[in-house]
Amino acid sequence: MKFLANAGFDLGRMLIQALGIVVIVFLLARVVPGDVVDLKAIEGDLSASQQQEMRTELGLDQPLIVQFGQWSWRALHGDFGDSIRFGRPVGGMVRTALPVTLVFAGLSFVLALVLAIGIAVGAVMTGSRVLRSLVEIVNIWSIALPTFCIGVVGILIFSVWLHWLPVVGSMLLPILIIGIDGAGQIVKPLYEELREAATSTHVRTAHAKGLSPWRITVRHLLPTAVPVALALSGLVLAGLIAGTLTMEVLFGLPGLGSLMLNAIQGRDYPVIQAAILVTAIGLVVVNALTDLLHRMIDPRLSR
Amino acid sequence: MNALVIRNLVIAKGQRRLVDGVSLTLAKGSTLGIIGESGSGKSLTALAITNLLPDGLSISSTSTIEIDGVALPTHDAHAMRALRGAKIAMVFQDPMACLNPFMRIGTQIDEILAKGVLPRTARTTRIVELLREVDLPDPATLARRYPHELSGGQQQRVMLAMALAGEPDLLIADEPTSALDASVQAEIVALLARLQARRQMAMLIITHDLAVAGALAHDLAVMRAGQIVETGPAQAILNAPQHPYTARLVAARRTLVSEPSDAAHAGHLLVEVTDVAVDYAGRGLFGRPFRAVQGASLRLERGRTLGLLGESGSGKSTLASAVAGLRPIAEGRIRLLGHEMRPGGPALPQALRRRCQVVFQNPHGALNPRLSIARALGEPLGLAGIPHREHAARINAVLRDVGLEAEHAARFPHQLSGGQRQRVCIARALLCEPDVLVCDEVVSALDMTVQVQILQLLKELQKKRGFGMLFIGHDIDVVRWISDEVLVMNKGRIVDRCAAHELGATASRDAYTQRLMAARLSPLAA
Amino acid sequence: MTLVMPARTDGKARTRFSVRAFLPAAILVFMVAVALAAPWIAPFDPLDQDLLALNQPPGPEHWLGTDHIGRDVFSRLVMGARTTLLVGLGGAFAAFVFGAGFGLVALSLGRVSEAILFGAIDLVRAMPGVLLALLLIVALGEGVGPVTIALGISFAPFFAYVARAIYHREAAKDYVTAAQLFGGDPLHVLRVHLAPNLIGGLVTQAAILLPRCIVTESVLSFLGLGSSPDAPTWGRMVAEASRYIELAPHAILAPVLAIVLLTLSLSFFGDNVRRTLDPLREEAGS
Amino acid sequence: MTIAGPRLSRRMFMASTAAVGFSGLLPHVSFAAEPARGGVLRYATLGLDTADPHRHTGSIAVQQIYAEALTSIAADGSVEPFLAESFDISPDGKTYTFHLRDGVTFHNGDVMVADDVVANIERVKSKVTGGWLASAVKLVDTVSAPDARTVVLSMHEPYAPLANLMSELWIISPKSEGWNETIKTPLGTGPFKFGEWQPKVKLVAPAHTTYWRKGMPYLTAVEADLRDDVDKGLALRAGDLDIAYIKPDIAKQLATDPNFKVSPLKDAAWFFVAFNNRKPRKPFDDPRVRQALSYAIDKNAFMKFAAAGGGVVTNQMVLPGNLYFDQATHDADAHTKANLDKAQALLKEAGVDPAKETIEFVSWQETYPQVIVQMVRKLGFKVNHVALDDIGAQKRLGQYDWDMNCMSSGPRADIFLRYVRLMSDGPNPVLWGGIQDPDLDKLIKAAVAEPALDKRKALYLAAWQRVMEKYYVVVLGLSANQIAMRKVVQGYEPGFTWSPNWGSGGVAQTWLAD
Repeated sequence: MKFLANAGFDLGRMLIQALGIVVIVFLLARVVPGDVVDLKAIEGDLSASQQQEMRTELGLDQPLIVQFGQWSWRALHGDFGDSIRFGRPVGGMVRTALPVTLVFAGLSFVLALVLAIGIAVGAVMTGSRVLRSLVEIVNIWSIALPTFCIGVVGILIFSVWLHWLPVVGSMLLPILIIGIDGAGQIVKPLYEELREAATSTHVRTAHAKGLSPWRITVRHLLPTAVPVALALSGLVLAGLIAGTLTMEVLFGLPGLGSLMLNAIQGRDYPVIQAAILVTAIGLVVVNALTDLLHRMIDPRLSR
Repeated sequence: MNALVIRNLVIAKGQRRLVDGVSLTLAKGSTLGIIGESGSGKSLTALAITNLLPDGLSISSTSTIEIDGVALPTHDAHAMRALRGAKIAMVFQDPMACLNPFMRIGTQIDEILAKGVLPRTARTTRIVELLREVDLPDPATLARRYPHELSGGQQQRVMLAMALAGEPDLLIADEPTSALDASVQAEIVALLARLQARRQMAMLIITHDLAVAGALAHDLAVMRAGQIVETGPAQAILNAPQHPYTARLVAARRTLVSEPSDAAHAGHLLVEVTDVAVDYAGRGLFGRPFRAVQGASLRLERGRTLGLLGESGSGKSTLASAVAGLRPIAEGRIRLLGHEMRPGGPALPQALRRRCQVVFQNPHGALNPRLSIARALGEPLGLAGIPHREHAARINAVLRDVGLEAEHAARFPHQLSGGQRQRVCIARALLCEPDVLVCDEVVSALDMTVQVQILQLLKELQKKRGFGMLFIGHDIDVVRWISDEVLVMNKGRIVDRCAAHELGATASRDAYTQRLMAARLSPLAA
Repeated sequence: MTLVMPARTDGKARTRFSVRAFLPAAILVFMVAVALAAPWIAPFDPLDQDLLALNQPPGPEHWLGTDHIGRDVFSRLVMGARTTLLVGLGGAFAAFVFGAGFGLVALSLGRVSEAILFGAIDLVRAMPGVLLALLLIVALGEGVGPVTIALGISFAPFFAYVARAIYHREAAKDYVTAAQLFGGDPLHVLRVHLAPNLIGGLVTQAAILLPRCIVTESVLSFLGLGSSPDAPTWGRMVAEASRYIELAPHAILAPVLAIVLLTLSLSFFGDNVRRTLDPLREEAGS
Repeated sequence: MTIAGPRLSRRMFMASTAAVGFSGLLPHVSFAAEPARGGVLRYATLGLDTADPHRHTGSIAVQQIYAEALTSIAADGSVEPFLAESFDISPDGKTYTFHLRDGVTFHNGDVMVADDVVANIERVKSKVTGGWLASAVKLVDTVSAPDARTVVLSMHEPYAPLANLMSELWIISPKSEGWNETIKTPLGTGPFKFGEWQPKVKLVAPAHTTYWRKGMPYLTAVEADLRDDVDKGLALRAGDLDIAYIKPDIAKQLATDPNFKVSPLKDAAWFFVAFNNRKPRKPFDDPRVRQALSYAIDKNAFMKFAAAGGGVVTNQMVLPGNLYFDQATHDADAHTKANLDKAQALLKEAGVDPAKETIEFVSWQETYPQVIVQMVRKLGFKVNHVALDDIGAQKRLGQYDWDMNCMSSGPRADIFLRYVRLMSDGPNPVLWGGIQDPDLDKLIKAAVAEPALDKRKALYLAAWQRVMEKYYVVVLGLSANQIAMRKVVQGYEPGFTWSPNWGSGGVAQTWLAD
């Protein structure tokens, strides 16, 4: 019961957070100078009165609070309205973009965790110099090298020179890039945590029991690192959103990130809001899941 | 035939020798105790036997360790693993930290059984048998529990069951009772003795506690600074120590169990606590508050010491911090130096606060590592508005009072020993000229010889300065020795109160007090 | 196969410590010096275009070649050190001020305000960082100032968290309780006991975030929203040159190497700062 | 005057293609080979903003695939019949009669009749608020359909650009979904249907099987790539695209690659510097200062950079060879080279110390404005260069708190669409600094109303002379936008505008060799 109450409380807190994000973005998007009508005026040659007419038509001249009220009321009913830039239903645009990002982000996330855990565990288990250097290299790699930079080099080598992969639409390269980048962000703290855990008393006990190193790693060392790994995976997730954005732009992946970026550039408020809402809910769900996982793995929390 | 022979064991960290030429012999079926204070190298010696020394420590190539007459295969990891958990088993100090919190008890024991040839069903039966052997109730259910669902004593029993699972010839127990409450300690010691006798194992007991060593060991080795200073039959050493260091250890213990001097005369009333309750805020937003202390009443007069005796979680420290005005009370009232504190009432005025000082258990955490001793001692002076030019003189004076030198003022906390640090803490409290001194487990983290010195210092200072002292502790001997009157706390309530010399297992006392007294291991009292 | 790390002898550790301590600091000092003396070092005006020599490879005249509009890469790298360090340091400093300031105010006002204000910080933290910076820059306009502020706000939560962690860790210490017993008010506690720990933690955090600020600036430039278009920053150089990587690999390689060097130095420097500012660590080693 | 289009037979098609001749670059198509059928053409130039062709406000480079108009612009910029097989203009220039082509069907199978065309013109007139077309159609008095294949427009006043502008009044079936509000799925007459659209991602357009040009289209579909952040040059080289719009420097690189063919749009984009003409700040209101700034600019160097070695340096808005190009004016250009001495002298004369002036310089986030900024700095001015995204620049320029900009503007269906921006009440004049000059307005209006080409040309030229005299806008030169194709693409040659489909060329006739 207490478990459920805690989970419910956390979920509520995270939902409030998601709502907060949506409100902030709603306001911030409108603080940004210019609106979609300005954009349409550039190539569309709209006179001043035509522009005014269009603003009224799109409801952009109403007070913010009214706009927000209307938008949230409809959003609550699952209606995100039409894109004011393209005149398409926003729901459909998000629906087509979402799977791309989900697959991309999901696979990158898994790759990041597998790589980071693999390298960190390997380095701690074997104490191998190569693997320990790998921890440092991957770490510096992710700090110092912007992903778009690696992406450009990757395109040049694998698409243009070697013709192995298409430039547009292929997910393999971006997943690799973001996966390695994500791994780099967590591999060092993970490694340090594991090394710390390797000297902990219960791991020493496991040694005293004469268990094999493999069993000690899997059953005694790894569970200890679970809370840290989960906390760190939140970090990866946050980085993932930035990473997917640049990768989607660079590789022309029609995902949420490029949808959002285009919408910001085009002041397409309904699309910005819907995309942010979906992202925020996604973050909430993933956070809730990691929390749940943590509670499930650690018996001390499951009461 | 010897179960264990160690010859010229040298363990070094770089150039520094932490264990320096230790040689030991443990006969089959007998128990050897290694006693010594912190830093004596006794635990390292034990770890060396299982080849589990921490990073950066190395065993000299001239050292030999033989188990059953066979040299330890230190360079063959596989052979070492086969030995560990089977021929050699080990039990450590803190069972909570030693058990894997993510695994069920049964699974953790099964890890050792699985190394053998037993089929799964037979192993399940064996786990239950082992748990029964260490006197755990309802072993079948217990095997499915997680470590955090067990009490400290139960956890240590599980550790023992795990050690026995490999049918060891040699059991190494490193401070097996130190992390446990007094009442549990005796049970575990008794269990260890019984198991050793029943299985006729060779047992190596590492401990700082002479009482534990006396209760378990047939032979004793006394270690100091990496070397063995004295060996021999246990009773001989404890009754007639030869080496001066051993003699000091024994004398320290004797001091504590000796009858305390006469109770001091009561001065005027400093503290009066009436029916006080203290709450802890609940966890989370909807958590219910937890009542740590309930219906506590006490009186402390000038020049007297009130002992507050209890096990961990009994609420004794909480009550003390409420008296010092550090924690609000939920019910009742506290009268401190004429000022009355009530639930929801105003906090203690700053001027009064200075007159009631607290000395904490861990002198390490009580001193800011970034501040030199002079600056740490200057803090209360500066806050009292004493001009800076007078600080040096006052600091030197108080350092002398607590038995330190003026040169200590320039040092940093980490450059001092534990005992010296505690003296600094006392000095710092004294600089506030307190009327009430709350001592919260002030000697628990210290070695026995140092404990006695600190206790004697406190008593001396009290005689000179006349403050009232509230002394919190879990060690019956310590509390009894220093106090004029003792209150026994259990589960947030004061269950018993009496003059210190009346504290004994007499029938007139409360049942809980009797249990505490009965569990006391005091082979030296005789 | 063992789980323990190979032993490091004391002597070896000492020599490694000194190289580790000296080299990063030397590189950082060098970079700052270059940034300060940039106008005297740069052989060309970093904005000067030689439209007849686009994407020239390194040579005797242009030591590191020219970029896609014929500007001298070496001069841009040298002058870029200024803006880069300014944006990086400025961003980290703004984050420090916003984060630590906001965090400490929240902490000092009590439990309820802590919960509420840190809720707000969590909110900023939960926002996708680049997206937040993006919106902020679009809102504030481009240029070094807005980018710095945007970076500051996006990274502020890290400092707030560090401040909170240290605050709670220290507030639970017995010496803080003791200081209260001596009659010390919260300001005294902050000054004498909290501040040294806070500064150590925050400086370390700043060393970690500095390269991230620089890289984030380059990502923003790549997305078309960096600092001012002709003030060279390393990040912007990377972003601009990325389109011409095939024609002029030197134009991207130079700033990337500069960033990597800076990052490496900072990360080692940060480690050293943490080591020196933490006496407990020293003690544990002794 | 009657302009009649050929009923396209196969032979006629070849003749008309050959007649284009303007660029000198004929498609490398061996017409001996029968066009292969099938295949999907991956096409990437500009984006698509709306599914409602009448309401387009952005670039128009995609919708011609599925929507067609009565007229279209031939590769040489002249108007040619399209869905109308011919049209007449009355001698007073006020009445236009369009004769519709037989056998044109919408994507839903309906045959296009005159009433459909009338409905489209009425819709634009009454429902559409934005766009240059809207203001032109406002001049239309009546539209009528005397019979099923004739449409008659009568105007208030003569309006010469109408025939050209009609090439962007797309004829859509009134049965299209959303006709009364915003069209969601347009049913046009184009060679490909409006299939699945993902804004900023792609438009998939499957072939229209009953297209009016017999036997066409050859392709089974066109997939328009609408992403604007992807590096199209790399995508082309990696084989992800068949036809793509690329930057001049990439074009230069690809031109030497035997796997690609690079070809320009036949109308060019023009680069210019404009001053703030609506609220000019001292001293930049002084023509001498503007002249001095113009002398600081090395047009040759600029165009060499902006067009990567291609491009034309001139002082007019159109390329040499265009109907409206004037050679004498071109020859008299005083600003082909920088003349810093003269510039300094002019500044001195105007009493301006450049070191004390800061020029507020606005541009898009492009590289070429930086070149101009550097040139201006050479003169001693301080320059505060603000590079903004589309909206930011639009907003900033509209505030008229700047001094100078450097911009470019793309191909247009008619010269009038360039001049209209220079008028006091012109649509979106901010890029050109919001000129307010009644005399200039008069000249342009007169040109618009003049049906006779020679007189019209003279009037436009007079207007342009005035612009140059006043230093409102200084043209730097023109550079054609480059289109690169993979060698397998056959039968495609870029046209005059961004349109991928017009009477004598485009995707309907395109096929893939393998």
